[in-house]
Amino acid sequence: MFHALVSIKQVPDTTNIRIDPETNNLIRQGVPTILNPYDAHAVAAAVEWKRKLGGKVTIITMGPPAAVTSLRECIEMGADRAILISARQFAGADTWATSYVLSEVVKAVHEKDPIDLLFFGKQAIDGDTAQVGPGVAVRLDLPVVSYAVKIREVNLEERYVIIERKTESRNEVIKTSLPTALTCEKDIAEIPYASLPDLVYSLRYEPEVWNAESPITFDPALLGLKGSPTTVFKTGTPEKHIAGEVIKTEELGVDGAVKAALDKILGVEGMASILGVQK
Amino acid sequence: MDKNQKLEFDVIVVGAGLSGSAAAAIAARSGLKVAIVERGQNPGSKNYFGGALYTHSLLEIYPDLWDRKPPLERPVTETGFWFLSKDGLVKATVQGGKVNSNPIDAYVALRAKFDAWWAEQAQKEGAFIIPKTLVVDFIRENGKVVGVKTDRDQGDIYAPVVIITEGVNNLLTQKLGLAKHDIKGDSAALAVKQLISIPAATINARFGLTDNDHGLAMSVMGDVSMGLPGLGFIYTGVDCVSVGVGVTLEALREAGIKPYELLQRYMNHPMIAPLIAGGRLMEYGAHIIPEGGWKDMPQLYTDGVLVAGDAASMVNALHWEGTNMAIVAGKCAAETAIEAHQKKDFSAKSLSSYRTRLDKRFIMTDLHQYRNLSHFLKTHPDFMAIYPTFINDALGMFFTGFGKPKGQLYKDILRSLTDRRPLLKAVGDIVAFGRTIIGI
Amino acid sequence: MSETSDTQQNDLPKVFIDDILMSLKYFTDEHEAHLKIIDTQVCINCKDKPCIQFCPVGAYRTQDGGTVQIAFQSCIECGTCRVMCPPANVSWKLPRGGFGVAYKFG
Amino acid sequence: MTRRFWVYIEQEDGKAHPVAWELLGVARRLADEVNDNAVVEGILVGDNMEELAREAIQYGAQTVYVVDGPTFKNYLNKPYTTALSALVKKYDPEVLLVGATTLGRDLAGAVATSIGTGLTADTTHLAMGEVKGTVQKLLLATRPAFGGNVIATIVCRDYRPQMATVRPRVFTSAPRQADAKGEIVREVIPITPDMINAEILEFITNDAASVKLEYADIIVSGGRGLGGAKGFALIQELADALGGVVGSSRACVDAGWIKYDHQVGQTGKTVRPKLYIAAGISGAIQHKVGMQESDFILAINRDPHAPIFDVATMGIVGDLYEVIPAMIKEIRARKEAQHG
Repeated sequence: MFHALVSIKQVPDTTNIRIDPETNNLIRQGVPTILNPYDAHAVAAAVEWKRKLGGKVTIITMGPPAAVTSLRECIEMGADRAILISARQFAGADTWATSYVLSEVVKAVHEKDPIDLLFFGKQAIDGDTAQVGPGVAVRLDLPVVSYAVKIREVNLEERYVIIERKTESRNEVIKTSLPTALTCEKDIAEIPYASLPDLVYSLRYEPEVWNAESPITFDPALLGLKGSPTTVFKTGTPEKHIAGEVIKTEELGVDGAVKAALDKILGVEGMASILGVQK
Repeated sequence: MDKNQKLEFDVIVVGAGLSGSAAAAIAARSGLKVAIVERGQNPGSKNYFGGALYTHSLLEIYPDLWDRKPPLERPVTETGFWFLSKDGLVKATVQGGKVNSNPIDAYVALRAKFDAWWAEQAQKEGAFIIPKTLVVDFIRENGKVVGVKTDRDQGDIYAPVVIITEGVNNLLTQKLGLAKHDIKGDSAALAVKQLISIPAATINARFGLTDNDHGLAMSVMGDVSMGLPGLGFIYTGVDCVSVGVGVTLEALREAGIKPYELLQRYMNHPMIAPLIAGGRLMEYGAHIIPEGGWKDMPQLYTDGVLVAGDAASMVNALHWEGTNMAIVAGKCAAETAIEAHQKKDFSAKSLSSYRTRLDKRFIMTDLHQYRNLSHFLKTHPDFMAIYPTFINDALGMFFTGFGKPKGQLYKDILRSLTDRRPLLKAVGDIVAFGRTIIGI
Repeated sequence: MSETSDTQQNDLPKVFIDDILMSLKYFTDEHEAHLKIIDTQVCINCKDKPCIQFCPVGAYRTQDGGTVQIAFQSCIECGTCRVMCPPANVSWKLPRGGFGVAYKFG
Repeated sequence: MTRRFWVYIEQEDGKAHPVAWELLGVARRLADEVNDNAVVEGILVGDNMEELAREAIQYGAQTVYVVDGPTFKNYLNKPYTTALSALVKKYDPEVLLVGATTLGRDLAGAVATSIGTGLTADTTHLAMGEVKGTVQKLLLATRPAFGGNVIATIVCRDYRPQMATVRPRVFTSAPRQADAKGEIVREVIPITPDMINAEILEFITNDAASVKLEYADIIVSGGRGLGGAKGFALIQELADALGGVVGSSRACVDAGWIKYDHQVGQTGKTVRPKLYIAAGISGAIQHKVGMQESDFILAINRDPHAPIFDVATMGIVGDLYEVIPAMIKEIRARKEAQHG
C-alpha cells in the first residue's frame, strides 16, 4: 500500500493584495485565503499515484483554525486524512521553526503508518522562500528532489522512485530510494475536478487537530517566534518608478525618434557591448 | 460516511443568493433536510448589486437579526434623487422624518460579504451548502422534477421539490419551459459599478453625514446616462463608495458605447468627481437587472419546482426593489415546500399556493402596478434626457434671476422646457408617467 | 494599429479596462472556455460588432480578417452578450462550478 | 577574529552560474562595510574544479575552498549539503550568500536547516547595518513578499552564518582581474555510500527553458497593439537584430497569438533585462510588475497616455509599425558601420 503525505499551507491570495497609498499598510480586507497553488498540485499528484497504486494520502498543515478550509479542499481532491497543527505557540514561526514542527509531525505519522513519498509545493506564494520542503527533508534525513515536474515511476517492491525535476538549464531525471521528499511545480499533476460525492464528503470532513502538547510534544524553545533564527527588522513598500522622457514621431519624425532613442540606450554604460553596436 | 450513498434531500435550493438562502433557512428551520447548490467558490462570490438591503425583509427571516451581527455597511439616513445636468446638480433628497425610522428601513451592503453571512445563517438553521457546483439540468421521473443534475461526476441530487433562485440568467427556468423567453434587451438593464475606497471620515465630510451611522443612497438621473433610458446611483459604505450606472441593454447596444466608459464619464462629472476624489478602486463589476418585472415574469411553479427572485423577474425598477422581493418570495417558496411535504403532494397544483402567498404580499401588487414602466421608458426615450436637465435649468434660473423682471424669468424657464419638448407633449409625458406608476 | 486607437465617440473618457479588471479575482478554468463563437464567418459578416462595445469587461476583440475573439478568462458572467449579440452567435454557458469571477466585495 | 563573507560558487558542468560573480561583488561591498578583518571567500563543490577556483579568485575571492571529486560531479542535495555544512562548521563564516536559482535555493534551505541558522530567501537588497541590541553590524537582507507588494528586511541575530539567497541580476558582476591573487584550499569531505541517496539517470533538454526570458539581456515584448499574431514576426525581427528574445503581454497570450512561455507579468515571468522594449503594450499593472525592474525600458505606443510610459525610461509616441522597421534598419546600419 502506498502512503503519501502532503504538507500544505493556506496563504493570502497575493494576486489580490494591494497597498494603502496613504498608510503604506497591506490591505487585507477582501483578500481571500486560498490553498497555496503549488501545494494543490502536489496534492493532485499524491492522489493520482494513490489511485494508481492503491493506498492513501495524508495531509498536514500548520496554521490557524481557518486553515480547515484548505484541508477540506485536499480531501475534496481525494486525500484521505487531514491533520491541522494549530496552537498559539506556533505563531510567528520562520521557515526553520516551521520545518521543525512539520518534521516532528511527519515522524509521528510515519511511526504508525510508514510514508513512501513526502510532498511539498515548490514554494508558498506569500513568502516565496522554497525552504520548508528541503528543511523538513534534512531534518528527517530523507533524499529531497525539488522543483519536480513529473513522477515517472513509483516502485513499492524495490523501494525506489524516479522523478523528473527542473533546473535552470535542463531537466534531470533522478532516482532515489523510498521514502523521498519532493517539492512540486504545477506541472506535476492537474487539479482534478472532484466528483460530487467526494465534494460532499469533504464538506462534512472534520480534520484531526494537533496542538503543542497533544498527541505529540514539541520543544517549546524551538517553536514560533522564539524558535525562529530570523526576525523581520522592518517592512516597506517598493519604490515607485519615475517616468522618463517621452518623444513623439509626430515631432521628430520616425527616423529622428528612433535615432534619439538608440542614442539614449547606447549612452547607458555597458549597453553598447550588449547590443554589439558602438555608441 | 458512505460516499456511494444516493444524495437525497427534502428540498434543493439552486443558488445561495438572498432568495435562496432565505428559502433554505425557512425550510430547514421547519425540520426539512435542505441542500443549497451554489456555483461560486463561496456563497456571495457571484452576487452583485448596487446597493441597499431592506430591513423589513431581513427581519422577516431572522427576527433576531441584530443579535446575529449582520455585516452591513451604513444605514440609509438620506435618500432621494439627484438630477444631473451637464455641469449642474439638483438634489431632491429626504432625511430625518419618515426616513429616521427605528430600525432604519434600508442598509447599504456589499453582497460578497453579506451573502456569505446570509448563507451561513441558513447553514446554522440546518441547511447544507454545496459550493463550487453548477446545476445544469433536472432529474425527471414521469415528467416530474425529482432532483437536479450538476456538472460534477456522479452529480445527481434528489429532492421532491426544487426551489430555483438562479438569478437573472435563468437558464434552468428556461430549460423547464417556465419562462416564455430569454431576457429582453429593452426590458433589462446592464448596471456597471465601481466600489471605491475612501476613508470613513472623508466620506462623512464630503456627503455631510454626521458619523458612520449615517449613510446615503441616491438615484441619479439625467446627464449620468447621456440621455439613454437609465439611472445612476451612489451609495456610501463605511469606508467605501459605490458609484454605478445602469442603462437598458438595447439602448447600450444602439448607442455603441462602452459601459465602463459611460461609468467613467459619470465619475468624471464635475458634481460627482469631488465626492470620490483620491479614492482607490476596490472592485469593478457588472450585472443585468431584470427590469421587465411583471411582463417578463415566468410561470412561477410546476411539478416539483418553484422559482423566486431575479430568476422570476421580481424587480421593481422605479423603486430599486428586488432584494426584498427576492427574500420574501424565497420565504413564500419555502413555506410552499413545507406545506407540500406535509401534504406529500409536490404537483403543480399543490405548489400553486406559492402564487397565493405572493399575491397576499406587496410583491405581486407592486409588480402588477409597475407593469408598464419599461414600456413607458421605451416609448418615451427622451424622458430621462429632458426632464432632469430641465429641472436643473429651471431651478438655476429661478435662484439666479436677480435684477430681472420676474415675469420674463418665468417665460424663460418655460422656454427652456419648450425648447426641449413642446408643452403639450411635456404635459402628455407627465400624465403618461403618472398613469404608468399608478398602474392604470 | 495600437490598442488605444479606437475612435472615440461622444465625449467618453478613455478607460484602460485591463487595469480595472486587476481589481477582480478570477478562478480561470484552463480546460474549458465557457464562451465560444458559434460560427466565425457570422462575425466576419457582422458589420457593427456591438459586442466590442457593450461587453462590460471588453472581453470581445476583433482580429485580422474581422473575426471576433473572446477572452473568456475576463468574463464576469453578466449575460449581456447572450442577449445582445445580434446574430445570437455566442454559445453562452456558465463556467463550471467554482470557476469564473469571484467577487470579493460585490 | 577574521570575519568571513562567503559566496557559494554555483556551477553546472564546470561552468559557473553568473550569479556567483554577482555575489562576489556584493560580498566585497558588505565586507568593506564592516571593514575590520573582513574577507571575501568562495566555496566551490564539484569535480575538476581547479580552473573554476582560479576564475573565482579573478572575480574577487581571496580564498576559495574547494571540495573536489567525482562524487560531486553533478549537483545532488545530500552530498552538497554535507560538504557545505561541514565547511561552515569548520570555518564559522559570518555571512553565506547563495544564488536564488533552483539549485541554490534547494541547497541553501537544506544547509540552513542542517547547521541550524536563519536563511532569508530571494533577497533583492543587502547591507550591513546596526541593529539595536547587537554589537556588530548585522546583515540586513531585504526581499519582496506578498507578490511584490511589500518589501521586508530580515535579520538573523543569534545564529551564524547569516544566510541569504540572492536573486540573479540584482547586483552587477564583480570585475574580473586576471592578475588577482588568492589562495585555493582543498577540503576533503568524506561521503560514504549511504549518504548518496539519489542518482541522476539522465538529463533532458527543456523546451520551455529555451525561451530564457529571465536571463535575457534584451527582451522585445509585443502587446495587443500588434493587432494580431502576425505582428510577432516584426517583434521577432527586432529581437533578432538586437540579439534579444521575444516577450509578450498577457493579452496576446490569451488571444493565442503567442505561447505562454513568452508571457511577462504577474501571471507570467518576472524579468529584469538590461533593455526591455515594450511595443504596443498599454501597461496594465499585471504587466508592469513583471518588467519594471528592467535597467532600461523603451516603450513604443500610439497613445501618449498609455500607463506603460509611467515606468518607461524612454517613450516613443508613434505607430509601432513605423517605428520598429525604422529601428531595425538603424541597428543594422550601425552594426554594419562598426564591422565594415
